[in-house]
Amino acid sequence: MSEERPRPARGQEILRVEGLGKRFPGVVALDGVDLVLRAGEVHVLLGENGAGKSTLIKMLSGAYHPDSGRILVDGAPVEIRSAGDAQRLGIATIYQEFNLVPQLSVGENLALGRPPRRFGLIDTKRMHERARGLLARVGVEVDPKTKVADLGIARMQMVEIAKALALDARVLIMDEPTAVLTTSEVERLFAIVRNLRDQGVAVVFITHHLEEIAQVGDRVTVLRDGRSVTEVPATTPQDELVRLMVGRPIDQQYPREAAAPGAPLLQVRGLTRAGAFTDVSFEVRAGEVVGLAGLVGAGRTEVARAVFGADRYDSGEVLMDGRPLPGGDVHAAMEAGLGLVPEDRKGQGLVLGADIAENLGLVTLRRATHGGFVDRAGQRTAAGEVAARLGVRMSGLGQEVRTLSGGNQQKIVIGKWLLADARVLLLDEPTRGIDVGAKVEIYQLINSLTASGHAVLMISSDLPEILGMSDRVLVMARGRLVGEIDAAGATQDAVMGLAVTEVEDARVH
Amino acid sequence: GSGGSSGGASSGGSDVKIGLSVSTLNNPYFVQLRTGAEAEAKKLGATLTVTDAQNDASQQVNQVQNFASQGMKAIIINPVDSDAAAPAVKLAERSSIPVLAVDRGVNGAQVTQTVASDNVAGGKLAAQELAKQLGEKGKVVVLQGVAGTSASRDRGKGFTEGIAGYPGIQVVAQQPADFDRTKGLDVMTNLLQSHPDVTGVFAENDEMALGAIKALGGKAGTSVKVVGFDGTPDGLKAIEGGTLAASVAQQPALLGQQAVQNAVKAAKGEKLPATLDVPVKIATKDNASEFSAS
Amino acid sequence: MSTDVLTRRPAVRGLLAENGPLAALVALAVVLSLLSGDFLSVTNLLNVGVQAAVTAILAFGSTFVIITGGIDLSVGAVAALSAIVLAWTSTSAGVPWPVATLVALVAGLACGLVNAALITYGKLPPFIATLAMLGVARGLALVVSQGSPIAMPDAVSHLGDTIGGYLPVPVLVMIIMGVITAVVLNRTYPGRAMYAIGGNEEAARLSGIKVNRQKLITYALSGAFAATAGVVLASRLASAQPQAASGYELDAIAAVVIGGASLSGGKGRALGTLVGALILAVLRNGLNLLSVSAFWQQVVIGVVIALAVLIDTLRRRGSA
Amino acid sequence: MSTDVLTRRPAVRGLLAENGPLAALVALAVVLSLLSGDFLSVTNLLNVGVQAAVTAILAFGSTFVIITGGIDLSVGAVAALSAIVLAWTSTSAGVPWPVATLVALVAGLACGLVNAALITYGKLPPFIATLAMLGVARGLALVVSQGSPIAMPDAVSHLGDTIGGYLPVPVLVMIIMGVITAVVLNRTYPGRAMYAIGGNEEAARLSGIKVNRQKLITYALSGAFAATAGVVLASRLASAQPQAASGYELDAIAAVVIGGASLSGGKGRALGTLVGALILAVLRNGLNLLSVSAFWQQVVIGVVIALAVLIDTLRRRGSA
Ligand SMILES: Nc1ncnc2c1ncn2[C@@H]1O[C@H](COP(=O)(O)OP(=O)(O)OP(=O)(O)O)[C@@H](O)[C@H]1O
Ligand SMILES: Nc1ncnc2c1ncn2[C@@H]1O[C@H](COP(=O)(O)OP(=O)(O)OP(=O)(O)O)[C@@H](O)[C@H]1O
Ligand SMILES: [Mg+2]
Ligand SMILES: [Mg+2]
Repeated sequence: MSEERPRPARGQEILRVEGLGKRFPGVVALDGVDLVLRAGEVHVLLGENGAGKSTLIKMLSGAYHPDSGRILVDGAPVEIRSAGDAQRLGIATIYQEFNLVPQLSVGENLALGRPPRRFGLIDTKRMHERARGLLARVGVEVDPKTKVADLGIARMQMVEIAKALALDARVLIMDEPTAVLTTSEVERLFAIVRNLRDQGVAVVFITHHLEEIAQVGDRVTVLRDGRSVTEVPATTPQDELVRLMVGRPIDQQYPREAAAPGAPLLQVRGLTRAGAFTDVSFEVRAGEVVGLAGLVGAGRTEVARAVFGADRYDSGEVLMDGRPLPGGDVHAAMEAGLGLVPEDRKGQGLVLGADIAENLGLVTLRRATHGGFVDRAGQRTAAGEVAARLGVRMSGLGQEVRTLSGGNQQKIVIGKWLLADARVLLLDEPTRGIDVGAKVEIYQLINSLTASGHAVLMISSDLPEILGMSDRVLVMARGRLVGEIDAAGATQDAVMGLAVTEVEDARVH
Repeated sequence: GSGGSSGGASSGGSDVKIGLSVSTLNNPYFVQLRTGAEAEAKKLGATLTVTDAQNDASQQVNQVQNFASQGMKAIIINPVDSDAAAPAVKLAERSSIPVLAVDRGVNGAQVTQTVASDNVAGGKLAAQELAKQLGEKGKVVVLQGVAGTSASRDRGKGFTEGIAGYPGIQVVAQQPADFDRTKGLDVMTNLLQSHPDVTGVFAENDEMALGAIKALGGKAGTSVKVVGFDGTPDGLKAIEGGTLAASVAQQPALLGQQAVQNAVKAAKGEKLPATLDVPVKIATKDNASEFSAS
Repeated sequence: MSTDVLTRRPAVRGLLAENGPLAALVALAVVLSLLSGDFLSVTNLLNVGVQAAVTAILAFGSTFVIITGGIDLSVGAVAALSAIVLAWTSTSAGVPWPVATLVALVAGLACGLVNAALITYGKLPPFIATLAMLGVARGLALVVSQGSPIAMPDAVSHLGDTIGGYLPVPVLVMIIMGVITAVVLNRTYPGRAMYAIGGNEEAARLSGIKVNRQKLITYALSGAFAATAGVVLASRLASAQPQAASGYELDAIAAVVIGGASLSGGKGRALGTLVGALILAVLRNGLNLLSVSAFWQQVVIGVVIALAVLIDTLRRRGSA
Repeated sequence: MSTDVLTRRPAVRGLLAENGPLAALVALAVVLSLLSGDFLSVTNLLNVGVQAAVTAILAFGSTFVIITGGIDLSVGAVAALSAIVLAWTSTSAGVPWPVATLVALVAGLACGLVNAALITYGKLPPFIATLAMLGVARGLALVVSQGSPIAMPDAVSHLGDTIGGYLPVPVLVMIIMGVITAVVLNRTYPGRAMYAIGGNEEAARLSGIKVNRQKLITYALSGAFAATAGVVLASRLASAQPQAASGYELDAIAAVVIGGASLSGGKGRALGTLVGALILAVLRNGLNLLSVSAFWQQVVIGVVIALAVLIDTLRRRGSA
């Protein structure tokens, strides 16, 4: 990009972590981690779910305090006890979990903690002006006065990125920023990251999308079981990275075994809700995996929620086994055999304060009730089995879900629906934040579901995943279904072509 | 008095609007006061509006303020607190509406008339009666009303002063039970643990006395004498039943009746004496029936 | 001294360590028994039980509500209304007392259902809905009773007695209601649903739980428990009072929160609530035994409540 | 009738549509003015203002706390304590009244700081911390005053008067405190931090907001506002009473919630709170004017509060 700009001290060490350790009740999250960050480099952290990536960066950002080891900035040991300390040291962080205040405007969120002031009073005008600049930099068109609660999850992520940029930090930490973004936003983000790197910023980048590593990274530190096992260049082949991370190679990333589709299970006809989606019709047959692709804001989530009865719709109908479902009735949809893994795991998928067993048993609670009493022992056994099947990294079934790593939380959301044995499972971004090894596990579960005559509708912003796992791909744009592609003929370009053509005049770039 | 009205008291109240702000209706005593007042108003043909200040002095000021803007011809105030009622009275004065105080006086402002019986005197009377029934010796506990209310203050003060005259009687505990029957029961139960040898109880109202009697069970009226205050219907029944030794009867219905009668007079411009003393009487088994009749 | 006992009996220590509020209760009891020789007698402890009963029963009902993330300010007023309904129907209306008791319970339940309807269908904040119900129930109690106490039928008054000369009926009722609460919360569908709703209402809904229906059950239970508390209260006094149980809602909520529940929902246990109610009762009992002056009592109660919960949170932080 | 006015004046309509509580207040006022000829007089409306003042000032303070997701049950007791402190220092201790007033405000502020310390460093739930403070402050008020009202110094009592024979000082104070609240909430760093903390405390912390310090400010403000309310109350009555403002905490919270705030935090506005307090005052005033019987008043108040908020939520749902 900006080739002629001077690159201040590229390669100079900015931050060093030595032997960092952190334990939580029942878990050793980090057990001796070393890490070196250099100016003008993008440093990728790689590791399975629960390996300790987020814990590590939270100690750099002042959210946690390490039990052992030390952190050096510019060669001098530092204590980072609060977010303020981190900010003063020039460290900015984008967390894996959303850290915006939903009730406040985008502008205020961007200025959170340091709003511009005049005569001691907050200068709203300047605050919004600044916000507009930042938003333009990350390329989202949002009015700074919009409430964050009214944004979709992807645009929230872009706001988070803008918020971190606002700090003008020397060290920028990004914990799975691409998990909720679609290809075009990811491109945009990479451009920003490269630009920052060229200005001498040290970037820490966490991702489970291995192909992103070579695209944006310079160096990779691999974490395993709370330890840093090695540091390798980002050009290392993916297979090798997988082996370093998981401890074993993975032969096939998308092990889809398609079978001949059976009778239609789910039929959606002319589903419409003003302002969200228009005249959406499709069907899902027994044994099928149908992919639903589209840009952020295309309305995929809205359609899935409406089908499941989580939201109402204006017109159209939803049929299971040829029988119409009442609108806006989750319970009826479930009874008919539908299930939904929502995209927002914290907000809609999990009871964060409850334990793993409790969360896994939520959907099957009614079924486990006999004569008014819940068979909790039986529920626990079943929960234990699913947790093992999904390889959930936990201290026990009694661990509070709040304290699980992001990927493991996602496994719980999927797990509770696996227990429910839904015949048509609507998966909204199911593998968001899940490591490569566990992804394969989930794909195999999808295979076994369809093999037993169940069906899956999979919404995903991860195009390779859509292409690799779907038998058919539906594409949405601006709330309409704009095309259907057979698995055989589906390419990234074909899907993107459909997703974008209709959107020229739309709100999304 | 030269009210100018031709008729006697029975017909002279027609078309007179009177407001009565009662301190609280969460207490049978004041409910009786209201009943007496309403009966009298009906008899005189006056329109009586009763409000409940819920033991909140500032709500009472609000209510008097509202009475004034409603164009009441006379206002009867049953102060939540004697001091705090002054602004209310001054407020009515400004609109030249006569104000009568009932049951409690008003400090710091001039009311047209105070219709009251004296709580301090009542407390003394209770002390004398309890001493008499105990043979001037023994151990006594006091159940106090809501701390900081004038009723609790004055009755307690009167009792303390009165009981001081009997060196043979020792007050072994004073505990708040908030004028509440349940709390009277609980507090008395607890005090019996630490003072199993009490022979007398003074409760600052009948509700607490009835709670204490529950706690005392068979002891009430035999080995322990309980004296209450107010002479409520339930209290008088207990006196007749022998469990309550005595109650300082203030004749609330009579207070209400007198207040309305005089308020109607005041509304017509009659001059009234500054105080109208409704005597406190001690109700015991011998005379309880007289009180129940009224 | 007490530490010795604790070290020697790990089971007890485990129980106390897991139950912060219980530890606070034990500490309070130890202090009181040192300060007052009268505290640690069987009679006095049973007294404490009786005195805790009404608050505890109200608090059990509130536990359901608080677990769902709601609040019920109407419990005291509903208790009073139910007691008045019982006394009035069985005396003035001449209905036999078992029927009258049933009517009273139904009245409480109905109040709870109205609360729930306002909250679910009317989308009122629970604070407002139940505050409104507080006024309505208290007002109706006054209207029905004409502001005066109504004597309870004798049969019902025996509820205030003891069984076998020892076990006071209020304590028995408290224990039964406590067991019901524990079973409902731990073993039944509505109970588990309450935790889910309080933890994350949207997640509960998307997991197929009929949130509105479960809230109806929750508030109805709270109403029925309040009615039970009202009957116990009135039977203790042999008289139903329109102003009874004023302000008990704060005591009930305090008991639930002292017992470890969170007003933001998703947490709470029957045993914790019982301990919370007992802490309040022990405290008041102890202050009476020690003859603390009226003015200072409120100060001491405030300080001890803060300390009890403080010990609990500090202990938890220490072990974390 | 009122619809005509509304359709013709879009600005007014916009204001009402955006402010559900305001619409409810206007509706209430319209109904009352139809029912009672006395309602719509200047004097009566000023009376309503005066009668709302104390609740409103307490509620402004509570608005800060509720926006952060907390609750302050101690405001009534702190108001009483501050008034007693003012009266006692200026009479018994002979301190000049401006200094005494300052001491009273500092006392309120100190209570708020203790609340905040218990909540932040002691990790007590706000409900418990402020309930404890309720007891302590009320108890101290009784101890200092020995349970008797203390006459206020004359100079301070004039605060209860009117300026220029028209504008009552309590109304003026209420307006000033309201403006302060609005400015703090909308335009200052602590105000915006309150919203952030109530909306997502973790996000606020990770954005560099010193959450504990901001909570100290929040509860200190609530305490200072309570002290102000106490001074206004005592000056109206010309006497400081240890039992004053009992139970006002629920009124204050109700005003805030009627005004559109949420007890789970992140929402709330000064204007809404003012309207909430006015609704309560108008309601009580109207019921007095209409001579509704005392027993029914509580019922009617309950029903109208529920209706007022119900209209607001239904309207919002309709437009959504
Ligand atoms: N507050 C906590 N209490 C208890 N355990 C915790 C806490 N926070 C993290 N852990 C545990 O520490 C381990 C590391 O978690 P961490 O979030 O760092 O993983 P991660 O590498 O970021 O995983 P993912 O890729 O899934 O995000 C996990 O086992 C997790 O359960
Ligand atoms: N660029 C945008 N401008 C304005 N509103 C948008 C934009 N993007 C999304 N939205 C709003 O947010 C909602 C997001 O839709 P939804 O989340 O259903 O989309 P999606 O296709 O599921 O996308 P994703 O799941 O990838 O976020 C849309 O209904 C729209 O109202
Ligand atoms: Mg992570
Ligand atoms: Mg989506």
